[in-house]
Amino acid sequence: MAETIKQRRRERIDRGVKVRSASIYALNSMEEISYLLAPRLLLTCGFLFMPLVLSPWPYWGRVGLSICILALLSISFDFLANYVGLVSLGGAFFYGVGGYISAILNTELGLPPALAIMAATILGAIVCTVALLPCLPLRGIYFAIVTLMYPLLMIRLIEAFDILGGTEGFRGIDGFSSFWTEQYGLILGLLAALFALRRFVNTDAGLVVRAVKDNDQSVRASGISVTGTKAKAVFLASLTGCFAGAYYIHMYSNVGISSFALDLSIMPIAATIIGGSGTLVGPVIGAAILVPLSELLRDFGSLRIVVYALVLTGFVVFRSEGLMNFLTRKYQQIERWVDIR
Amino acid sequence: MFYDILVYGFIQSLALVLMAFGFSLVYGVSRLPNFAHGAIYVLTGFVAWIFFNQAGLPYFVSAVLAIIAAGLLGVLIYYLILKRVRGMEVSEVIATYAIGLALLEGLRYMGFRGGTYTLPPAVDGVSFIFDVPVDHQRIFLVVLGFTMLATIWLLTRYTRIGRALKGVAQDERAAMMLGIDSDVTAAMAVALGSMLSGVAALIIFPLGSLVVEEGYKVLIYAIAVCVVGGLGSWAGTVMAAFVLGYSQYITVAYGKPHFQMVVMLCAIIATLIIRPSGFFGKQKQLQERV
Amino acid sequence: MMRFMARCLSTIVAAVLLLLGPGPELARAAEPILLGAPLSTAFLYGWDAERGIKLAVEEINAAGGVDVAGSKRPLAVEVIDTRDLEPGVPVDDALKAVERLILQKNVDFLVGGPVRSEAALAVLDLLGKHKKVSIVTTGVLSPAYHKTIAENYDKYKYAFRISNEIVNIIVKEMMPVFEKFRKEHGLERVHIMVQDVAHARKSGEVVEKFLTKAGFTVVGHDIYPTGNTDFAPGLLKSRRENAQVLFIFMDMPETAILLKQWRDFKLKSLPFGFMSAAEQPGFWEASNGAVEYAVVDLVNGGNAPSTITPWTMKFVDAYKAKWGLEPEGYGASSSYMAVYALKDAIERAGTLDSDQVVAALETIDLMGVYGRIRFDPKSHQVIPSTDPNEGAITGMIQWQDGKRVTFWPDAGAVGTLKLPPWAK
Amino acid sequence: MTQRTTEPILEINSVSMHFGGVKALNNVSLTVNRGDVVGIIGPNGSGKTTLINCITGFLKPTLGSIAFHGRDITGKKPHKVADMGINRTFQVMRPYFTMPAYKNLVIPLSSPRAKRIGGWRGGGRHGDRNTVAVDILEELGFERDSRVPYKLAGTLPTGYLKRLELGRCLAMRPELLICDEVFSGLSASEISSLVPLIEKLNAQGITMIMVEHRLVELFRVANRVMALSYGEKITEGQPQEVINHPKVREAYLGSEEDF
Repeated sequence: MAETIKQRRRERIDRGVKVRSASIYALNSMEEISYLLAPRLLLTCGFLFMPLVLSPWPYWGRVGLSICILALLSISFDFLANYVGLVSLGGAFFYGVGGYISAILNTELGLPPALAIMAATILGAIVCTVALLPCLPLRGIYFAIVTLMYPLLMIRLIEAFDILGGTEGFRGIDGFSSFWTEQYGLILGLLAALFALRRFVNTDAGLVVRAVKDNDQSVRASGISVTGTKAKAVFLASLTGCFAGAYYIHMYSNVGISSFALDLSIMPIAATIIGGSGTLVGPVIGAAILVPLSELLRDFGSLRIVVYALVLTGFVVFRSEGLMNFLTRKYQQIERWVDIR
Repeated sequence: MFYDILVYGFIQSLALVLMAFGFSLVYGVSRLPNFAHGAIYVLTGFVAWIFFNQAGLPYFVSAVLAIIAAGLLGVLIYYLILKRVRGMEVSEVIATYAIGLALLEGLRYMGFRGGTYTLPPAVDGVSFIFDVPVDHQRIFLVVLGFTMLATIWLLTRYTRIGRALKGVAQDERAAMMLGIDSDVTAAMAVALGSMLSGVAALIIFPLGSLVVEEGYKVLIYAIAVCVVGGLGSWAGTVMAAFVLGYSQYITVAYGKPHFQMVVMLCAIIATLIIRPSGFFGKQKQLQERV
Repeated sequence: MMRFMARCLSTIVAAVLLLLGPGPELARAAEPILLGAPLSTAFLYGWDAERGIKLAVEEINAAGGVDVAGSKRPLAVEVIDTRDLEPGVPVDDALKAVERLILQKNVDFLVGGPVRSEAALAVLDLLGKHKKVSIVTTGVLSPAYHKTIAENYDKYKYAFRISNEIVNIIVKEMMPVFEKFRKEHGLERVHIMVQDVAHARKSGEVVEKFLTKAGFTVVGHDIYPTGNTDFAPGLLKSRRENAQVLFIFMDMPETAILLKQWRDFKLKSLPFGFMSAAEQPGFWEASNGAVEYAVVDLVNGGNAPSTITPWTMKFVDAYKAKWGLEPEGYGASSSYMAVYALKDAIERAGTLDSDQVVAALETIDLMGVYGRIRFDPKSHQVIPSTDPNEGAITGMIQWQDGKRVTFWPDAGAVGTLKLPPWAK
Repeated sequence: MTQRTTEPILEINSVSMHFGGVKALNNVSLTVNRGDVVGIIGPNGSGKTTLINCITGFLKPTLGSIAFHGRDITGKKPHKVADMGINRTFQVMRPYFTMPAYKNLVIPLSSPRAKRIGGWRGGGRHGDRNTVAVDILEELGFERDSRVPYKLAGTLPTGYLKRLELGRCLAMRPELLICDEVFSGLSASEISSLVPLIEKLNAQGITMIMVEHRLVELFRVANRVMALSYGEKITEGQPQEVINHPKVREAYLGSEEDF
């Protein structure tokens, strides 16, 4: 016979501890409990201790907050894109709407920041959901294009009709009472949003949302309104996005048309793709990488954007699973090469 | 006022045809949304500027070289990026948009900024049409716009390459069975689209000056024209360009200059909501919207 | 796979190290006084200000530095790109840039921008919060700036502006030039074209009000969004209405396109106003001479050769010697002067303490490149005048045969006003 | 068999559906009574699936009207129609490929209808739905103790997917169940295990419309049959009458080996 070509394939097998901890008996052993809890604790504690660690370096404290803001926007993008199947290129829309509403509530009605942020989160989410309602039947690239245009149109409308403070926006918005309130308000908001959404996607209602992405015809045939389901999902995503926008404007005491800027739509996508799509935690990791990187590059002007655009392209094309999926695989599975006979 | 709008609306419409046709061609042939379109447009302008001013080549030669460079860039973008994500529409959009962003901001980083870079017009002088002053570069634009449309029409009708492109556009799977390599045609489409946007840049830039921001604007204009005309429909692209070109001029004449962009953005959103297949495209409604 | 992970890990470690690197700094005795310059460096107003600042710093250091209560300390500059003049770029970026200068680079004073009025106004809160003295030198023409300072003096007293502001420019400087046009050449019909940003819109309104009051006819008033590239509709309108002066107020590079279209159409009108693109000496070549006859306001004297004070030509020559070309436009002379003003204030205060430097700046009286530099103690606005012995004066140039000719005010004039031959 | 009634549950009144110039359905009428099992037969392209799409709201008929329990449902949204109790399977199976089989049923079990009516053994309550889903699957022949109900739907063979489609409808507690070619693509043994299931469902009081090519199996369960050809209704009646109708023979001649 001709010489056999030696072929190998890669085999992936779940780690024992992963299999054991998947069942209820996990609670019997310290090893399994820590296997399950360690990553979660690492993330939570990491964020909770961040302000304490960074407090001697006020600038990096601010960068920490920027990470949280971007993480919120990215979670919102990831949820819509990978759980509902709506790829929104207009994350800035949520952000800007939240920001403007909070600014108006604070400067015109005199609501204190905490209250204004909460009200703006909810009101903003309602506004965003209503605004996006007519686009919800669109799919794929069509939805992507239409959402890309929303924030751009907002900028142009504000300019053209000189509404909402025109190009200047609103100034003199109240800030937070202290460094710690500012830090922990946002961090707790981020953790709440993250764990709430992770929980939601595993409930039955979350299952319906994911089913829409998988196969919307069957959802329809099951007597569930697809548009209604999508609207609910958009509401949840815009809650997250509006919160980020509302919080941010109180950090810097001003809001303007730049709250709808394109950067704010693109950065979350980059963070999500780098961090790992469809994981909700991945975007947070992506944000924690992208923001410091972008700050280190700030001295180089627009090179910063070149770098993140190239990193984004690289990840989309060559490593589309992102870091989180990669790490999860490493954590849960062992890999080995097997000869094929 | 009436003649102003008539003449300049016409010119604007053809400028839109030029800006959008490359985008439309690529999408029409290979269903690839090339969001780096605007960046290629701007880049061609700067490349021509470098050949002309730094390398000291004659303007015509620089222009031809720049257009070829645009074509090569298109091929490169296809083989390095688009080929690997083909079929995943959203990845295509994100990857090409990011590359465009990198190109544009890279140009800015390299120091190509401000209004100090200009390309010389191919023809100088002013004529009066209906007592409206029109510079000859604009007339050139109109002539070239029509020539380009005619060339493309002839190309797709009478040459092998053109027929292959058209075949792939109509039914990719059938074309593949007939032995047409879909990768090669797609790469050619992207290259041709990039060259068309390069041609547009070299005609339109001399009307003003080279600015990086133009890249973002051209992309939105191209998307607007293609969406209103029906993505991938070539005849639709031309008709939509005229509708949008005139509405831009009318709204600006009776309103504010801001409306140039507002009209485009509203057109995109309204079209996608009301009739995602475009107002001049073929009936494909069931595919996009269920 | 492992290699990839190792690479990731090493990147993360490197990032963490970098993150922890710049720690809180200890007392610095003989260390340089650090000036932070938040500028939109991709634009004329940014890079020209940067050159002005660096030139002044170099001169001061060469002369021994700044005398702080007996000890000589040199100056150092930290420039950061704010990107605020780019269309559609977040004001946030400017805010973050300034924040980075203050918190991370630990600069002692801020000189320069942000350039866009909207961004500069947004930064006021940061200055108050961190008690950093800032002298705005370029861009920021909006009257809202010094009014905001005057209204909330305690909160915003750390901010100064050493360049002229728009209402004063129009009322005290542009109106006389309009009168000059009318008296010398009979130009009365004005078409206003401004950019859609705070200071330009405001100036459009103010100019229309004062022109109408003075008996001029305003035949059109267009507002263009930042980044607009097609001015044909507006220009055609002005042609129909037989406009004789195009009043232009724009700080975007696309203004070059406007001038080009004006020239291509051979319009019988004289472009006049504030056009960033047309300030640079290199613009003649870039526009193939399309800019000829345009009348441009350089806001502060000394941004083109003129003879305002003895220091003016000295500055222009020093600039030329260092950077190889004439000062290019708005931002050069004022940024240069701001560094000297700071030096003067620090030396008189004898300390770097913000509140004492503010007090010293409020009482400054310095004969500078473009006249006498004094700040209004309430609004922290440099006091303008048409007489260099009274206050800071402006510079108006007309492009004539490839040169920028200062023709107004008389104190600095080196030439006279001309009309394009086709306009007669 | 069950108590067949003469109480009409679904009335289709001269429905036509045109796509551009093509008449996919032309003036088709049909009445389905409670407890019926109505078969719809016809060669490929005769408009069977189009008719189903019209009934279930996926298409809006060009002309004519459809009434369910006397209420007009013409052009209602698909999910509204499904909510009223008309549930369908798809000819091209559409499970949620990325979910385990039983989770496929949790989705219809979370629908407003299932919540309102209460599912099988109280499936309306949260937390119970997973169990209920497995119960339904067991009834459909997914062995409870095997791992089959927990496998990803994407990995299941066709026979199971067809049952999964049925299960998705059953979870809705349908009044009228429309099966679009549930037998096609199945082996003879698989079909013979499905037939009793359908009889059982009918016995539980579910009215059914079955679109089928497999006439032999269809005639075992159907009590009335309608034949379509080129969008026209040829005839309607007892299975034997229909099969012997000359036009039906003509329409099928050479086109269906099953016959």
